[in-house]
Amino acid sequence: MTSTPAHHLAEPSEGSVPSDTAAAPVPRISLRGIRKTFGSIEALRGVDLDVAPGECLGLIGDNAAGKSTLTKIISGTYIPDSGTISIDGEQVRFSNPADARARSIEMVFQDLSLCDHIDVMGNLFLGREMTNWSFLDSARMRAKARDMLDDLDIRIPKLNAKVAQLSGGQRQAIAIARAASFNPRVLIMDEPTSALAVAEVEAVLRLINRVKARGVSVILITHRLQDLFRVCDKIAVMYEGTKVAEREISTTSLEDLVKLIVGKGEEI
Amino acid sequence: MTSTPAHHLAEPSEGSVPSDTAAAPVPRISLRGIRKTFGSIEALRGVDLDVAPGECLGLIGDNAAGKSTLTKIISGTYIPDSGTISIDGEQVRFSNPADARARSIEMVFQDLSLCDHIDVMGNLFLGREMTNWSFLDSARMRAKARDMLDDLDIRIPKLNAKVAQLSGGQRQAIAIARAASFNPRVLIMDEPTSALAVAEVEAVLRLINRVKARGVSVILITHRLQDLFRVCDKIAVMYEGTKVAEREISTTSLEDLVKLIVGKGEEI
Amino acid sequence: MSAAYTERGQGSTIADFLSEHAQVLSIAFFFAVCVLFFSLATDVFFSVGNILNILRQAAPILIVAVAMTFVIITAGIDLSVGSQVALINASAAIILSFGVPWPIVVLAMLAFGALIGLAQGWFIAYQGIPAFIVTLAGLSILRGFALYMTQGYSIPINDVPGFFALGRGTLLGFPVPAVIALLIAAVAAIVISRQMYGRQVVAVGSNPEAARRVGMPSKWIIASVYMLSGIACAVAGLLIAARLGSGSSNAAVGFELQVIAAVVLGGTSLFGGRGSILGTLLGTLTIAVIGNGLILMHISPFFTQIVTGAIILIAIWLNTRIFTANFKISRKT
Amino acid sequence: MSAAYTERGQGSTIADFLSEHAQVLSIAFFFAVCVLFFSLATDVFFSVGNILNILRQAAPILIVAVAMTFVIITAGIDLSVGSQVALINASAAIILSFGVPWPIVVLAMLAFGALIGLAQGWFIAYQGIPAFIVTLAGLSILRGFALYMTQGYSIPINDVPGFFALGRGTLLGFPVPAVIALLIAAVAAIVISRQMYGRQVVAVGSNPEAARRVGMPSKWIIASVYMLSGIACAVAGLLIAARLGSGSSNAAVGFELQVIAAVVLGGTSLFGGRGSILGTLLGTLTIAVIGNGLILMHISPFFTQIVTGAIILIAIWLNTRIFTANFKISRKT
Amino acid sequence: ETFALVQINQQALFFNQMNAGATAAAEAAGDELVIFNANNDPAAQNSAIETYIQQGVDGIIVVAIDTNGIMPAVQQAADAGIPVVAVDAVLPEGPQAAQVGVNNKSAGADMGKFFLDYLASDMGGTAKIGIVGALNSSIQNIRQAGFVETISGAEGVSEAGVVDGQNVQDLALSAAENLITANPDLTAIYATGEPALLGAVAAVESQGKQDSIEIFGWDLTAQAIRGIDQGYVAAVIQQDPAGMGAAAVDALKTLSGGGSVESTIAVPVTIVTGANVDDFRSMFE
Ligand SMILES: Nc1ncnc2c1ncn2[C@@H]1O[C@H](COP(=O)(O)OP(=O)(O)OP(=O)(O)O)[C@@H](O)[C@H]1O
Ligand SMILES: Nc1ncnc2c1ncn2[C@@H]1O[C@H](COP(=O)(O)OP(=O)(O)OP(=O)(O)O)[C@@H](O)[C@H]1O
Ligand SMILES: [Mg+2]
Ligand SMILES: [Mg+2]
Repeated sequence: MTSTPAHHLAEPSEGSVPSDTAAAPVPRISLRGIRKTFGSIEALRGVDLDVAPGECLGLIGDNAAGKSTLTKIISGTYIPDSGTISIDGEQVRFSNPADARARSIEMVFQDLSLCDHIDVMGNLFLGREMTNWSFLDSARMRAKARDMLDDLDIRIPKLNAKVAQLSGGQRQAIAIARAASFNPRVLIMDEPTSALAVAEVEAVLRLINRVKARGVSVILITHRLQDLFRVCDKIAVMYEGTKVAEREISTTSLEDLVKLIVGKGEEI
Repeated sequence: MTSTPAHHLAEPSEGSVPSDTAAAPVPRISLRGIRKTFGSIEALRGVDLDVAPGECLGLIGDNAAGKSTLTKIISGTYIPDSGTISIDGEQVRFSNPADARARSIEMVFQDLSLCDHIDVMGNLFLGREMTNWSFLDSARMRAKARDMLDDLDIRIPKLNAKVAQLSGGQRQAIAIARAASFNPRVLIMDEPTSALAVAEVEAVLRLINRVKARGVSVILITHRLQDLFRVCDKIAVMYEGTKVAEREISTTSLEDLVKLIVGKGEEI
Repeated sequence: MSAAYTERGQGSTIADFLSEHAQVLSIAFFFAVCVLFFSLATDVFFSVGNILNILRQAAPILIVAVAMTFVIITAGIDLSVGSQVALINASAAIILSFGVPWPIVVLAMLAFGALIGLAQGWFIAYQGIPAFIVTLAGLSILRGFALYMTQGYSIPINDVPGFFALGRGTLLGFPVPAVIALLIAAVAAIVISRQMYGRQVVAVGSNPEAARRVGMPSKWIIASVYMLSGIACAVAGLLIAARLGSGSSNAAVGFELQVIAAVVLGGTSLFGGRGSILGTLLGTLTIAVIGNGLILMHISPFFTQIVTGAIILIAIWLNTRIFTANFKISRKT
Repeated sequence: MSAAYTERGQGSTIADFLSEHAQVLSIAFFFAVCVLFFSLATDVFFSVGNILNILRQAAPILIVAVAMTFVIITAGIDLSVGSQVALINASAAIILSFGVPWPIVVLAMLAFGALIGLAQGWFIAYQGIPAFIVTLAGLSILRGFALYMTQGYSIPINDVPGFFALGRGTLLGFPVPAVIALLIAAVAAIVISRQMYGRQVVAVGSNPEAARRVGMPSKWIIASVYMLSGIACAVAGLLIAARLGSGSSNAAVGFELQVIAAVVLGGTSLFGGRGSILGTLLGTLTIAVIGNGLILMHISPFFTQIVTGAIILIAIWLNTRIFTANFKISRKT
Repeated sequence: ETFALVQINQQALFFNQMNAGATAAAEAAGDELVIFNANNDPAAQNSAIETYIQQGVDGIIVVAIDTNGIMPAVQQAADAGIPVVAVDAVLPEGPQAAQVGVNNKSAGADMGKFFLDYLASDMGGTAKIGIVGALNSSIQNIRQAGFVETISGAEGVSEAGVVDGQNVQDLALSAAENLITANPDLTAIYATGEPALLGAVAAVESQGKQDSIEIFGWDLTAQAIRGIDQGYVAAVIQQDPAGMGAAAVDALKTLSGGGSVESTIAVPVTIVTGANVDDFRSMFE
């Protein structure tokens, strides 16, 4: 696995699957040779990945395969030990999440990353506060917050409740609304629907299709494989810190994916 | 909703569904009129519930319906404002989780409740440490810990890793292993499979069927409705703090359940 | 169906209010009880002169406690405040004794305080050394400098009426230090609850990693609260110098515990994320009122420490019990 | 397929070890540097007499710091240790002066210390009042009692050689206080890492709600660490009384900060869940060695505070940098 | 030769002047004087003495915090053949070679007598007096006791009680202010030490009570001199700390030369009033 310079790379159609649908010349996000070690654990052992604008990539794999670690690197939360990240063909270095956010990369974290002592509205606008002469503009934020939550079909009666007191699904919905609402160009969602009830899951899938249509690149990590077929264009499978397969959604099936995940995929 | 004394109650077949399969005379767990209010939020507005020995009850409902609150009351984590709990026909009062644990009620919490500063093995045996003259018996615990994890098909290479560093699925597996391994009589699982990959979910479902066969009563909260049909005998649906329906698994379908959850169930 | 699909009612919001503000309410109640008790027990207590006295005496603690509230909300601590006050106090007196005009000295000291705070903040935020260690070292180093500069002398400040007015003057009948302190507290209360910066401070204290992930400049925010603390110490040091008419390395010994006590009594959590300036104000005044009231009541000085500690402990204890009982009652409704 | 299904290799566990024990390693390194420096700078430092001296002098701090490690691991704090030591110190002297046999006095004082600690623990664990407030009140109340009992004078202890041996005697050439302290530290290290009780303490500090949910007696565990702290203070108070041959309300002034500093320097986190007795031992000895070394080097007393603080700050800072660099290197392998 | 001085703290001028006097005396004799500051911690004083014994200094001067508690260390020094001279705080019977200093009890009593005389001559025979003390300092407690024993019961004197300044000047200031507010008819204050006196002076100024309150106290400072000039500080006991330090060094020098010294070396105090303040002014310029 070599770290090719990322400038003006055509969609690299590695693997046996021809990448006919995504013919965009410059991927929105392009990773090459990403490695990350925590102490004695090699969380990532050289991962390449490309996501085109308006494309939804499903990232799947067994537990502890390294999915969260990989997406955290894209969002600037971790700094890779080696490897390169390119945005729209331009190589970048994120030294912290603010850098990634400056390039409109938003992420829903698996652990949600909410501030328990701040209310629902404050968490929705965390890091994006609307201000008026440096004063928080609560009125404007409140109006927008309602819209953000209604998009997700979630019932949160009080916008001034502290998020610590909310149910698991309500908390997750807040994290999703926060990431999706500020016109991201790349939206990364790490198991965003794990705690959501049926209707809310539908709302999230609708939301993904909506942002895709606007040209946003989406990376979706999920263990609900059936959802992938509703929104994804491409699936990448991870196994023990490496990417072992990449599939166009049209050429694969749920059974194939299951086999790929558990490591019986070499025959496929 | 009245708080009927729970002694020697036959399975209360309220609602329109005849309870023919579970004809056990004394339910393992029987709740009557459970209410719980947090500040201005009525989390539970009078809930009745019965679970027979060896039965698996699926508890479903929209986000914030009160599922977690209800199960936390059964496990002694919250004390209900009113209502009664009976175990094997005997009315009990849990003033803290230790009381519930003394009656072999174990729970997998939605937030997992792990101690981040303690290693995998320590978390597996938290509150159940094996000791030798008050010294922790690491050798014995290590041997057993491996068994516990293998049951769940989860890959956790180092038993002495701190759980803070593990992936979401690994953490969840630890919480499940902990609750399931010490011969519970009632096993409550609050969305136990939300972060697990496909194979691991299968393992958990197998585990549930195994403990059921041993006569353990299981309460399973999940948003993955298809799983319910694999393990449950009975489904209870919650809506805004009340139980709105109870169904035998044999007489219902996935579509019915979805309708019941979102509140279009009154017609069914 | 046995149960209909009904929505939850909108419960009483009083219960929410009570539980959210339990700690501030608790200290407010306790403060009121103290005031009432001392007003009845001694006739001087509620006199205008005495009240103004209390306000003037409490001003330096209040100012630093307000800044400390910010520090503690970020889950930090500043143990060096007493030493900072002493150093500023001594430096101001020395520079004034060279005949430098007092407004310049005031500005210079504010800048000096900011610098000291920023230096400590740099070690804490950018170098990741625990605040406890950095400010404990600061406590020792800064007091040492104050000692060295004064050589143990108390440096008199002579004939700078404008400067003295800072500590002893009145403004519309109010002692100037009290006016300054209340003004600072009011501004801080607005900043913490209504301003962007306040939100950032709370976010960093509540979940530093989440704050970082949403792109907040979390390191700078952490460093900045120590800078605020340094500035507050400078103000307090100047007020003490103006009031005593001298500068000394003996100033503000044990100040850090008094300040932190005021903040914690006011309901700010040492684990970060939760705090209230109003609580800090009440906490400070409560301690000041108890100290003053016990002297007015001619309690033997051998007992004051015992009584002060016991009052605080018992009162907080009763308060928790009363407020917990309240919750139970309101829950049943 | 482009990539095969290979398992991760088993990485080097040295990196894990380093990052897990970074703080203890850091203070150990720093301690070694201090010892080396003072050995070279002064010839007396590394003499047997001086080393034994340091051990004897550090014993009371070490004993209380060990108990404080438990307290801090539960995310608590005990600010009243200095006052507890003073109260025990004064009480012991007074009771001894009545002619009560010293072994009885020792037992009585241990029980008294346990009782004081338990009382504070009760307010903290069972009444839910923040440890900071309870022990701050304790600091004031207990010192007040000591002051009242002694009326500000020091109480001499006369002719109780058995008792004096506790503070001044030697055992196989080792000072008795040092033997006691090291024994306590060793037992504590085993308890915290190998025993049920230690596991419970860590669990309560790491996630109190989780500990409660798995059925641990979390309230009792919290109360018990304050009891341990009370007992440790009793031991320290007795050792100090035996060493000084007197009891005084001035004993152990500022002790709480010294003790907490030793614990925090040793890498125990004030936020609970993480701590090490070995670290505490090294932290205590480091502070003692610096104090002793600076005296031997005849540093002007005006500079000792500055130098002590600066050494600690700079050393911890360099250490963090060195160890962080190490991690980076080992990560790249 | 090397002598060690184990000091209480350095936050009072008194101790620093003592250090200066001792250092000057040692320099004059060609000896080295090392100083240890215990920061009010009695155990630290013992530790320092033990350390100096290890190092084998030629003599130790100690200003004890805990007069009984210091004795084991003094004994150890004596056993090691190192002479010990106590300054200021009076040690109990023991192996120390000499006691240098002021008799605080009798000086307090002298101040009491001065107060009674002043009462008759300048205050019209009646006074209400409050005390700003430092209860954590046994020396100051002795000064307080000597004074109170002399004045209590005297005709025309009513006592307003004691407040505790804890030997910290801003605490003393607050305590003194509260004393004044609590007793609007207060006419005199006795301050038992330097921080207490500074606090009392500042309190009288900030409360504008220069006309109605007279201050009596210990240890001159520039502020106290200004108070004397302005008339509301009636009298201050001025010790000669530099003289004490020098006397202690001289005693050690003699002892280490094989000579012998008096077991009690008295250093006189002066009651400074408006009449003789000019003699002391130069020290505080
Ligand atoms: N901060 C960290 N410190 C140490 N090890 C870590 C850290 N973060 C992740 N790891 C390790 O890296 C590996 C990959 O973790 P990661 O969270 O990326 O898995 P994942 O694919 O997201 O799994 P899941 O589906 O369970 O969420 C795991 O073995 C985990 O223990
Ligand atoms: N400790 C608490 N304090 C205040 N409100 C709470 C608390 N716990 C739960 N609630 C409220 O009670 C309601 C029910 O919460 P609960 O966690 O039981 O929902 P749930 O059915 O488990 O939802 P989910 O599927 O999202 O996990 C929510 O509105 C929540 O805000
Ligand atoms: Mg993950
Ligand atoms: Mg839930």
